[in-house]
Amino acid sequence: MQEKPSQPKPNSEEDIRIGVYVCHCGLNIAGSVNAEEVARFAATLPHVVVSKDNRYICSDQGQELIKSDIQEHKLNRVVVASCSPRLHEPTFRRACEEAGLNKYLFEMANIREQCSWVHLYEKEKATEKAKDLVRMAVAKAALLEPEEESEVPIIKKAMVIGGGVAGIQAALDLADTGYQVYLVEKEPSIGGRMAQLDKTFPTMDCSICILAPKMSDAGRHPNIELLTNSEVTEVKGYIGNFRVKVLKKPRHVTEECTACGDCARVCPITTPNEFDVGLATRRAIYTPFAQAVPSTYIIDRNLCLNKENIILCDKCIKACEARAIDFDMKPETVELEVGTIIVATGADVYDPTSLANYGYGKFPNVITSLEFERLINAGGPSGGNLIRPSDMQIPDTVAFIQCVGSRSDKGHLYCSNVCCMNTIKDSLLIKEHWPDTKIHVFYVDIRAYGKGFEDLYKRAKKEGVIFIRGLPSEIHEDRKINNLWLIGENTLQKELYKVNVGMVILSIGIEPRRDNELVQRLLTLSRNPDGFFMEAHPKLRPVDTPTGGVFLAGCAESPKDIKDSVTQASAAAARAGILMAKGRITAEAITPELIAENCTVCGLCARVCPYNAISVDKERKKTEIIEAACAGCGTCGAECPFDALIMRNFTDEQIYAQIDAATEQDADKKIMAFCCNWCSYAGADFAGVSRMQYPTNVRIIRTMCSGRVAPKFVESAFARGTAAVLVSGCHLGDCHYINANYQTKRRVEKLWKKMERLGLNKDRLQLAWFTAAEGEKFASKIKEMQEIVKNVSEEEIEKSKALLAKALPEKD
Amino acid sequence: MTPENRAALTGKHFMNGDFASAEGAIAAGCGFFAGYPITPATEIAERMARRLPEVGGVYIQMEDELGSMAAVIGASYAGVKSMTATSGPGFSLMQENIGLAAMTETPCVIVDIMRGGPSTGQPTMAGQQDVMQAKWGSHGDYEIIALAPSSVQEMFDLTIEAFNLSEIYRVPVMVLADEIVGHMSERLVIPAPEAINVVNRKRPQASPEEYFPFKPDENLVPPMACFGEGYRFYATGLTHDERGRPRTSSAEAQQKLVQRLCDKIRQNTEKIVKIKETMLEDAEVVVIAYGISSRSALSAVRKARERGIKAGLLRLVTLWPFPDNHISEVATRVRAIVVPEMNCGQLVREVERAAKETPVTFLPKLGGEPHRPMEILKAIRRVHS
Amino acid sequence: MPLRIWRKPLDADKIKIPQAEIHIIKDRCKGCGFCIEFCPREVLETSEELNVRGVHPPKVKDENKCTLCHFCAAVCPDFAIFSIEKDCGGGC
Amino acid sequence: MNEELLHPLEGFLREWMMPHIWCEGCGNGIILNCFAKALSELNLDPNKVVVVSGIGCIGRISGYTNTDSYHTTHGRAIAFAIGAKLAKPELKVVVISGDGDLFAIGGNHFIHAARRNIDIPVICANNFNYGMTGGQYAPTTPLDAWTTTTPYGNIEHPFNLVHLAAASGAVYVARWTTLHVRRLTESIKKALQKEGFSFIEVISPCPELYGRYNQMRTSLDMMSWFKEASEVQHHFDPAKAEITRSKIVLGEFVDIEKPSYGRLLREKIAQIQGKMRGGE
Repeated sequence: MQEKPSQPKPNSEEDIRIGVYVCHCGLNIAGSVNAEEVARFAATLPHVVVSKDNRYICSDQGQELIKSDIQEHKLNRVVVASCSPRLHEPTFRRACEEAGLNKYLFEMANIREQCSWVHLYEKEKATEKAKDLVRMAVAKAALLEPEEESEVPIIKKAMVIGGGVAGIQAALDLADTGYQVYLVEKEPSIGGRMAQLDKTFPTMDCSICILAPKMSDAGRHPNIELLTNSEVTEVKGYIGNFRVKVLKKPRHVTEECTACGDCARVCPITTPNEFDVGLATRRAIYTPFAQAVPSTYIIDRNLCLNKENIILCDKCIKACEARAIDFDMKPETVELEVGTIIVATGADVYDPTSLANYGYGKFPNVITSLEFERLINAGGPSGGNLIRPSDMQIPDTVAFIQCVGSRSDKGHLYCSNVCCMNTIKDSLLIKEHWPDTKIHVFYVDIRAYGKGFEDLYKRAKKEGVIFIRGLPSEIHEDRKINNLWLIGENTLQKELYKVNVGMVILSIGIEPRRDNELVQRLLTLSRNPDGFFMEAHPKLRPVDTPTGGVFLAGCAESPKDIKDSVTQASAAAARAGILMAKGRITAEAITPELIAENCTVCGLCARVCPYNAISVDKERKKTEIIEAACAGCGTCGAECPFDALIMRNFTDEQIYAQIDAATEQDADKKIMAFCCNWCSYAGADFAGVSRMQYPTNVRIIRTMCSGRVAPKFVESAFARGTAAVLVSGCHLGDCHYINANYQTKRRVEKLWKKMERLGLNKDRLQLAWFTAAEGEKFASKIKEMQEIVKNVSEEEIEKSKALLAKALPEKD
Repeated sequence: MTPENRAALTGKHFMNGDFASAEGAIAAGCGFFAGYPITPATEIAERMARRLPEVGGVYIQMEDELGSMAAVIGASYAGVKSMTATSGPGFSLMQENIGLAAMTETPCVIVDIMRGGPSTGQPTMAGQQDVMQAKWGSHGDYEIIALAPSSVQEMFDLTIEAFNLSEIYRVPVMVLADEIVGHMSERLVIPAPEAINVVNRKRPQASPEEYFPFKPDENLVPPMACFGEGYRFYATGLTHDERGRPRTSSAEAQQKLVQRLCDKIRQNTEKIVKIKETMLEDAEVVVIAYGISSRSALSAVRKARERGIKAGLLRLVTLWPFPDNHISEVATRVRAIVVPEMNCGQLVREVERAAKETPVTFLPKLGGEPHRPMEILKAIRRVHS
Repeated sequence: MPLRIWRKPLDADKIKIPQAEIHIIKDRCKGCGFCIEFCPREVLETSEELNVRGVHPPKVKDENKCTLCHFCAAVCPDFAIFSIEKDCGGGC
Repeated sequence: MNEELLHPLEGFLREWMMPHIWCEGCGNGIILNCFAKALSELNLDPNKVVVVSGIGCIGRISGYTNTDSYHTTHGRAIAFAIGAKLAKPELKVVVISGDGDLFAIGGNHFIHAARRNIDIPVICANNFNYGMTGGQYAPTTPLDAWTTTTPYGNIEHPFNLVHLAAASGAVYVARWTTLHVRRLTESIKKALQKEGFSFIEVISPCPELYGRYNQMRTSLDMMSWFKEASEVQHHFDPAKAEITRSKIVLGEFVDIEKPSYGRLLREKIAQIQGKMRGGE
């Protein structure tokens, strides 16, 4: 597997030569941290031969500086104190490599997100903390070893989950590039939400007219396999090598179907058609809409009279000349092997029923903007006539109400992005068909931010659409004629209004799909508090997810219009394409190294490994690590009682060194925080990005997963006199290593018991779960722990030092 | 499926009795043979297997004689003259559906080449032991017709006769030949087809609506419709009325049906029966014989006449129905009757019954050899003195 | 699609589902109850009356629910029930 | 509701034989119903259809179909049908009989007819016992089941009829229950049009006898057994399709093409007669 690195390992301390570079990041760091002072301090640390501060060390000349120093001063370790390693570690690692230094000999101190930005007003303390962080980094750096990365081949096939416009676009792009694509769609047809729309803004072209060709392209493309009426049920493996199970639910109609519709004509069972939001009827055997792809009909077995295997009604069978009806079709699970996955699962729309004051579901003439799309559509249930459900008459006055379910504690707090322009588009459509219609638009703000949006807005105003700022507080119905009274305050004129209209259109927002949680679990993604999927980095990796090889497109990531969805889809396809084009991926050298002579083949490691990446053969007394399957969480290393597993780049020694460094000065005032790379460390970064202030006495040690945190680390932190320890990871169930954080939970609970037994205050050890978005939660957790720290007595500290001394690694 | 004349043989031939019977069947218009190989009847099956396809007929070798007889009935109901051929053991198995054929009044011919029984007995030796089984073999009351050929020529002629009778009376007709007649070869003259009298079953005159498949004409025989002719009739082995409706618990229906099944033969006995008389006019002693035995009897009678004894021969061509009246009449004219049979005494009982006071001497013969003329002559002289 | 579907479809009145006319030949019925048990729409129920055989033949509970699938006719061992399309001259 | 109106299948029934003799809830009536339906849907000329049956309850069916029909002796239905079919190939000769008749006393005819691939559809009503004689055990009676002649439970292993038919050479083999009437009707239509020997096993309730002795007192009990236990699996290995209380595999087990006896016979005869004409 792992041939020894070409570069000679520094074998004794003398050889270690560390260069430290402290970044100002303009004023981002220098604003609250005295970078020069930190650099001067670093120079005093062991093994440090060069220490410099620099305005922008990530800039080209900054990197050049590092490179030339490596040459000139024969540096064999580099430490950069700047932003989060989640942002720039790759940049500097590359620089090192270019200078001939193995990239695993580089270490970072995060003095921006986790220092300067969160301690904006405490310059001294922030500077002290920065020094500590550098001290920790240098201590770890001294123990870094060069590593070789192993390469894993990438399967040159992709899966796109979701067949809306984003999914279709992503699939087409990948297929045209020449990759085999599986396009998995839950519904019987691809097309998604866009298929329901009449026109698209700002260009006002016909939605289905531009979508249908793409749909049939996807249906016909030799490189695309459509799996409609199908759901992903299991995803195993890792970037480049996913093994996916997809459940194909039976259509009960075979490909022989000619879509002639004879079956539907004779089917005696009718139900409201989902596609027309219930405004039209479909049968138990049906096709969702005229342009559906595949065009094959489908039988809704929940409605069909035929249950089990007994055919009670055979009308469709008899009507079908192609003999395409097959009630014996069974669900089948297909297994796919793909290298990359694009999540384009889309979004739901907000159901306004809960907003009682608008009377949706009570007043027939209050409709949603989605129902409007079907009514105004020439192919829709009313043949394109905007009719009032109450009397089928075309109203002479209508009102649009904006932000229904958006930007409000009733519904969702976020803006749904598309509703403003959609309403403007709708109002123009009405004007186009029935110019005399009086149109009111009640809004909070009009957000016409995109290309051509403002023009459309202006046009609407010119056409006489009346825009009134301030949403109605309530709607009353005129029982006789089912007209509607809108009552509210015009917040510009500061006056109350009472408007009578024939029809109200609720401009409903976009919300995350209900099944996002399932998708999240399947692919170990993370979601923001609103419930949309999180990008790996909001700026620099906007379509990547924290899970390698998985990308995002469309409304699954956040509400967006068609153009943005398509743009993002192409981006995701490109990102996936890049991976597959390479054909191989280098696995980070963070997998464990087995020290055979220490291993007793006890099998504990295998038991906790979430990936079954360790095989233990008790007969042949052999433990083996399957590198390709290992994701490097380190849970095994934490579990091994015999130090038989060395977690590369996160070794026990390195972590002990960080602990020692952090606790060198007034440990009894400090919080030692172990953060997992994906959620809690990212959460801490997010706190920094959002400038959330919290006490300066926390010292964060990053591990890939909280599962890496061995109890002995916590104990030695206490043995070193630390006041409080925080162990944190992703929320249970969201672990990026499937379920490794359950081991964390188990271990911490064990530690609490032990502390109780020893008569120590167990509150000093805290366990917390953060998502990458919960910066707020992280900050307040630290504040909360600050109280604990205050109350920890001298004796308590001493007691724990004494009782846990044996936890300290014996120094030779 | 009537045979194409081209395929029917004519003229003089030298062949064995089994083959002759097969040729007779074809000449009579038989289009279907179902059977199961058994000695000494096998040659009939072999001949039919070769000849039927030539005349567009069907030969099928069934899995057993039960099936053979059932198939023969099926073919007959489909409108094709059909037959089977067998010997004792197979004849026993056929009895089940001979009963069905009788009950559903099915025209069909069963050639039984008699061998020595009981059971497997003497497959290759002659016997006349199925005479009573032919009459009483199946359960219940019914009548059949049985003919007893004594020469190769008769194997041909009587097989035709058998088909004609079965068609006329809608009844299974048996050709009871013995192994010797079946296996011996002699001269056979086959007339031109047009010279051969072939009779076909009576067809219904009634419309399908009024047609009752078991409603007899004045001769007690119902006209017969066949499958596929639009009559959509129903036939069952259960006791049934004239329409065919099962009447399983009606005494009246059973009485009416079963009585008629018997009467349609009994009341036509005179029409059916064939007898050959030789030197009977002034005879004081008469030998009554059938099959191969009648040929020994003939030379015995001649020898007796040489010795000045007025002997005569009465050869039964028809065994069933039994010619009671004729035998009684002859009995009144003679002093004694001699009956040679290749069994322990079967038909002799019928003779005794008909002969009343006239003494009847029975000459049994077992073991497969026919009577020698001298044995019969001895008996003649004994009863004459 | 999460939008609650609550309206009567606009075309609800235009959709023509053939109306059924169910015929029961009471005296043929032997009362096995197959037609009642296996009707997918629970159109039938046992009647109170006794037929010539002394069994309770089925009777129609709700003819409007019948979709004319004819399963009752197909599963009846006694040819005692069947349904035909009601001729209502577009009246129903 | 006017009752004058005739049942749509009335024309396929021999009106003067109705009503049939079968018990309440007996599956035979359903089989008759499906057969009549199949005839009407195929609109075959009823004058060219011959229904042949053997002995037993279902044996009476030939009395009820408004076609030429013949009710044979115990077990001989197939043999009789062979005679009729070979004598008049243009007829559609169908055998409808019971499991005892076809597979005990008539078993020999069945396997040989299948082997010969005679052009005859055989529809077997399998009610797991001898109904007509009062519920004695049959070659299909499940192990341990109770009948009047297995008062201590059956110690004989039953036939798996579809396996037997397939092994004997049938070109079409299907199994349904009297609850699966649509599929049964379709199968009958298929069998009627199929060249060669086709076999359809119909699992049929006998509540009066088999059901009564085996904890299924009513026909509904038996039908719900069929409903619960049945699963449709076409082209399933017939060898593995034994019927158990918990599982009855239904479907089309065999559907292959093979020259039939009738075709080979006609070819042979044509060939021989051709030679003879040539001979002149």
